[in-house]
Amino acid sequence: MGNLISEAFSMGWMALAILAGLLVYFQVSIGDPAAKKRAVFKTFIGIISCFLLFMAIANYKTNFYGESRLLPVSLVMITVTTFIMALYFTNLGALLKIGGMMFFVAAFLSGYGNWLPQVEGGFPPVEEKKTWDSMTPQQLADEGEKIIFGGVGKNKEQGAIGKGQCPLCHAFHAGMLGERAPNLLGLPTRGNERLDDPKYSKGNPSKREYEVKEAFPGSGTAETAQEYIAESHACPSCYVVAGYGVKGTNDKQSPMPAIHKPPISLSLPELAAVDAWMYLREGIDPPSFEDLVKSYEKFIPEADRPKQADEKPAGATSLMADGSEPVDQIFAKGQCISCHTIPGIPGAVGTIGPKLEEGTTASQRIKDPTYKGTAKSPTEYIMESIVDPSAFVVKPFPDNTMPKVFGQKLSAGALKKIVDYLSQVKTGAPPPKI
Amino acid sequence: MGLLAGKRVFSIMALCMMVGLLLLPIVVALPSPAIGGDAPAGDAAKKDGDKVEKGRDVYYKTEGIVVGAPAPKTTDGPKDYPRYNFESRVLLWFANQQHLYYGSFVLAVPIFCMIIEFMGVVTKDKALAKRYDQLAYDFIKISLTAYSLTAILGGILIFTFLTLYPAFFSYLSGIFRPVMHIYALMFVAESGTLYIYYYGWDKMKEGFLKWIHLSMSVILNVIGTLLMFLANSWIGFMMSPAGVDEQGRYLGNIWHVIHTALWNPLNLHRILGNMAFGGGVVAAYAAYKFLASKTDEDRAHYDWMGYIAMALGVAFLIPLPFAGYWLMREVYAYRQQMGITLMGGLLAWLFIIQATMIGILFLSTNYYLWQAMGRMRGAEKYQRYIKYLVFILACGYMVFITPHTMVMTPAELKAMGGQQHPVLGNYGVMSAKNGGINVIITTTVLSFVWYMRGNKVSTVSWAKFGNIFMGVFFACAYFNIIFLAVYGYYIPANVRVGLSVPQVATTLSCLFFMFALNSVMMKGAKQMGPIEWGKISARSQYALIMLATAFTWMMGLMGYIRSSVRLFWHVNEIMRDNSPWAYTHTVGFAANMISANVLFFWISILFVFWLGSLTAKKVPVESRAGIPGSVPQPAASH
Amino acid sequence: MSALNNPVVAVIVSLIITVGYFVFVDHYLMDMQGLDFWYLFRN
Amino acid sequence: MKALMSLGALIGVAGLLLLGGMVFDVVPSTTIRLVEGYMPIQMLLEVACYVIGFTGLSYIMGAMGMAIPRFWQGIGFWVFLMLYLKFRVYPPIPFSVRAMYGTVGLVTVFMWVSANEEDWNKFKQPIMNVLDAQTGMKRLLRYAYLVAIPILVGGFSFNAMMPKSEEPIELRTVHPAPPASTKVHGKTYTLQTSQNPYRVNPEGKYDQEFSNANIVEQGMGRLMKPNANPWDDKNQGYLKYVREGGEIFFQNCHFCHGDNLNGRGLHAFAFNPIPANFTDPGTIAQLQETFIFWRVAKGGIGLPNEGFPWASVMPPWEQHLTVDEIWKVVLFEYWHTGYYPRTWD
Repeated sequence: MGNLISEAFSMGWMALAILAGLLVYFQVSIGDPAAKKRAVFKTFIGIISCFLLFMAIANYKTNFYGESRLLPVSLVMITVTTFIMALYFTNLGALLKIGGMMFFVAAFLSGYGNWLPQVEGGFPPVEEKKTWDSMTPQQLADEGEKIIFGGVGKNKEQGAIGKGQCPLCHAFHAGMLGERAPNLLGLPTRGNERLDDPKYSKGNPSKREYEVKEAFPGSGTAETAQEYIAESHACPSCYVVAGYGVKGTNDKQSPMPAIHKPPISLSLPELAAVDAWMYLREGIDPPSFEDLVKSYEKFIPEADRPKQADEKPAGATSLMADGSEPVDQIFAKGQCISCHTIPGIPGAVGTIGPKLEEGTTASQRIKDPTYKGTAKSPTEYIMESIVDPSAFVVKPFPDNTMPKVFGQKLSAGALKKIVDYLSQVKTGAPPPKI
Repeated sequence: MGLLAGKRVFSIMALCMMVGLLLLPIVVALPSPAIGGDAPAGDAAKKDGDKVEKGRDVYYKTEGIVVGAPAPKTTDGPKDYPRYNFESRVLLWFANQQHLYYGSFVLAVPIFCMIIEFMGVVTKDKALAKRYDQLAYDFIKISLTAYSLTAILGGILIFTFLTLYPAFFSYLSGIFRPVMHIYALMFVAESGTLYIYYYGWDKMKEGFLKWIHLSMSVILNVIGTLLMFLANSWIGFMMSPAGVDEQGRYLGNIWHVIHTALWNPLNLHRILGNMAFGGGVVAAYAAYKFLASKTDEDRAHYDWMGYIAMALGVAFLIPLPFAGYWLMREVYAYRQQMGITLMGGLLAWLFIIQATMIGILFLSTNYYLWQAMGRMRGAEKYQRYIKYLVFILACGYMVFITPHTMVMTPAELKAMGGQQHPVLGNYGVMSAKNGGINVIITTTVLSFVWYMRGNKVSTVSWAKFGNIFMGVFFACAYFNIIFLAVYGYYIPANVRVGLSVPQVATTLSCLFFMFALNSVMMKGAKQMGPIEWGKISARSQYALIMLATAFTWMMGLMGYIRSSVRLFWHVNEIMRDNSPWAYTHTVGFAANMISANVLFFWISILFVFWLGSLTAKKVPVESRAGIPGSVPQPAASH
Repeated sequence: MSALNNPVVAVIVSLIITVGYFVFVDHYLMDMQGLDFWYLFRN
Repeated sequence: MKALMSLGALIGVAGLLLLGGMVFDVVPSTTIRLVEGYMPIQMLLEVACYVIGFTGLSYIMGAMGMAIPRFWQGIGFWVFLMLYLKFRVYPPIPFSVRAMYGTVGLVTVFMWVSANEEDWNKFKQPIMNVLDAQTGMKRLLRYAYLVAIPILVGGFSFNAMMPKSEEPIELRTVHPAPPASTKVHGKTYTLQTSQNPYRVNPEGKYDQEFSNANIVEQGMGRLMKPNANPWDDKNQGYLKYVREGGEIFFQNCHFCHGDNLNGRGLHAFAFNPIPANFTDPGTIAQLQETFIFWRVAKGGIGLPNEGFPWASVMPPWEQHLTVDEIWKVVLFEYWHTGYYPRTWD
């Protein structure tokens, strides 16, 4: 209380002094005793209320941030003051009373707000910056899940896919379809079995019968399970699991692209994150981040390593291709080339799906008696085949092999380019220009 | 004749010019997105195909070419958050709130003017028409001073933004560049129209010119409403961004940026809120004049004015909870997390205050109506039953404000055996609260019906049946509301929400059918005595002031809630608030701040009223206005 | 018109109208949201 | 009219006598019981009865020429309301809510006595009489007030300012907003999209409609569809999981949460606050299943900031139970109480 009074004095001494001066002035100047008495009395009331006002302000000033529940008291003080003043200053009576009423309402509500429990919202969680090396294994694994599936906790969602595009071919859960590539469940433990496979020819890459012997000359073979995983990412054709090779190559060549190269271009830390998720989701502690990265450094030469993704804004789009690329890149980015043979497209020699010569075959298939789709023209048929692959399945290929996500993952422009191109590919004719 | 024709031509020209002014911003704006958005992108595409980056809209999920910079990642420090030795957020809060108060006041008052002027034009009673016209003129006079204050406060707000939150503001203005220019141009159009409207009042008094004048007010309001919509798009964007990609890069579609998930609910809620607020402020003005007036004539005039303003305000207050309900639903649909934070989480206590405020508003309205029955003879027959209405209101109110989480001492907690009270716990959930508020609103409707038939006795042949029918209808409505509220306890929570719709329908049926039926019954009714304007008690005027203050307070509160639900985001999930004030204040601090805002607003608006009374003194056209001796001197009193 | 001025008749008629009205409105609006009066008892 | 009012008076007298008798134990305090399940409406109806009773009483007293002054009527009613809230409702109403109701009561009494000019004057009359002090008695009274009121005010403010050693007030948000996702046993669960893997139909698919159909009566719970006995060993699917959840519940949870799941277990009253009562419609009935999963897994120490002061001894069960076990317990809790988990669409 004492410091409030002194604070009020220090703030309001000028106003108080003026009022006191007025008091003296009235005392001296007014002749009529009745008028003099009235004037002096009014000024006196004025001084008191002025002082109360400054006390209230002082209270606000000192307690603005405090927990003090006394704040409303100062408002009530103002209210009482105004009503008392209204009794004496009849000219301003209405204004004062209204002001007092408003003060009262505000004071009541303010007091009510202060009376209720006070909960302060905490500071926000620290913004995550991708400082890979300081992440806990769990955080690293979350990043990995984002890369594979596009988001934390999305690994069971049908069609969830991240920039790694892994679920296009690989299955991740028990019992799920994996015809184009091995199911990756149990990979961390399976790595060692693979190393023991004579076909892998551990330590002696030159004896391998695959199309590519080494990730790069002098890289050697994997020594640990983790290195096996790293090698598989960096050099898919260095070892092909039986039955998953490109058809017709007798499992000598893998349809999988090198993940560190375009179009997927995962950086080393990102690859490490993907691996961390693979370990952690099975309850196995992953190797340290440094070890993970080291395993990749063994198989990816310095020059081939993609630069950190942070340079260009990551995750700007969840699309594989937006249609601004030339058509061969669209085929590459959409991973069509892994499964299909497309005349005129470099690298498109896959045999998991039919050869795409839609200029000739599309119209035949529409006439096929088993065709149940809605397409009327070849272009419609091609579009339907991309967006809804199960509408018509070319014999003898199995159904449900081609992902059904391309309708969402390719922009309209990209789809159009694909359709345009494919409708010009005719059997026996030279491929159209890109 | 020639003079009149000339006037006519002139006035039509003025009207055309105003329409032109209204259209000007749109015409100017049309090419601007094209220039600002597509053209450079197209050029870039030609030059280098690889440089064109595409982004995905965070809300509409469409593709777009990136044309804006990403949202800046701010860091605490003088670069992004320059500041005084004080919380910048609080300063901004203050500037924003004051601007909003004045803004909504000057938007609402022309709408009242329009309605009242229209009523004046269509009323057959000459004296009444003149009174309406004078009232509308009084209103617009008040809003004229407030208008310039709004502009000044807007300027202060922009400067506050620029100086205290430069990074954020430059990002926002980068995205809304064309909108901000349209906004500025619209503001010019608005002031032009307002000045012609105000200064042309006397010139355009009669016949055809009056209609021109009236249509001018329509244009004025269209511009004003569009202005508000544009301003709403900014806060809508901050709460539920759209038209940008995940990093906040603008994708070239300005309509997406404006038309965010919460834009339309916000628009509706704000229009209704502004109207109710405007009604409250004018009613408070009338109350002040009433209390200050010395003659019976003045008292009668301001009594009447207060009544009209209150009726208009309450007419918009009644649908307001439903508009709020829509907004809440959209918030839940947009982000469930946001909805839970609002209703059940961090901000839940603020909603308890809000419930209290809504109750206060309806209670004061009812109280005013009961008091108003005192100025008409013949209303005594209803006054006896007021106590039952009080009781029903109080029951509804108590249920409505019962908190879900109760504050209690540990001893009480033990005695209760858990957080949930077996009786009151049931009042704390939505089902009961919906019942409570609908009972309150229905009772308000009942009070209104009583007021309207206070001094009249129906003379239609089916009067008896009509009375009984109304009684039965209200009884059934109460029963239906309470039944649905109780029924809600027996069905699962997610389905229960659906029950609020029939409850609301019941309340609205009461509102519309009973008002309609009542006015049919009261057509040509026998008058027991005249309404003695000015014979109302002083207490009623305090009820009006209460209404106005409470409404101002509630506006501040709801604005705070809406703003703080973003928690630590400048733009929700796009741009983080990295200033040291990224936490949410306590309820008490917010309440103090709102009180300070409210009091500042009222002190300043009283000053505006005083300025208005100064001009009234100078212009002796309608000498009834300025009352000598009652001119307040706020400068001396505060 | 005398029937209408009989309070008992008036009460009965208005009861029928209002109860019918509210039941109709409730039923319609609840039906829109997959609800009805018998939600509780239906299985 | 007179008959009606007499009836009202009768109700009023009877009600007052009964209430007084019950409070002072003259008649058994269970004469009129607040029946669980109907209490909220029952309480409102009771108060309504008293209002009717008082109206009738005041009318009859007026007719007999012993009218109670409006002033005392108003004050009397308010006092009655406060006493009613304090003594009639059991368990006692917390002081905060009584304060709110008291304030509302005061306001409404004011609205009632000042609703019209005549009433207001009647109400003011005693106050004015004392202030005017025409008689010697009144003058004496005025002096008494002059002394008493400042002393009272002083006493109140002293009482308010005096430092007291009270238990701090419990303020906690019982259901704080959950996080977006939670990590249990190294797996991340997004609360909005996760599903209980055991809430399945015979085909093994997640199906809430199916499991809801196994619960016949809401709120009262525990009534089963014919042939839906989870304790039957031969059960498969949903009911089997319910049984397994029950086993886990009775091995781990029922010590605190009680064998009726009403929060009154063996150890319950050693804690403050006592454990959550799942049969209450305000707990699991209005929460999502994933919310419960989160709370069970993380326990009291996992409460977010707004759950301050984190007054919960609930252990983080992820340290003792597997994820599957937690899901099964949650399943059991819903089945046993007869509630459905909340969904948002």
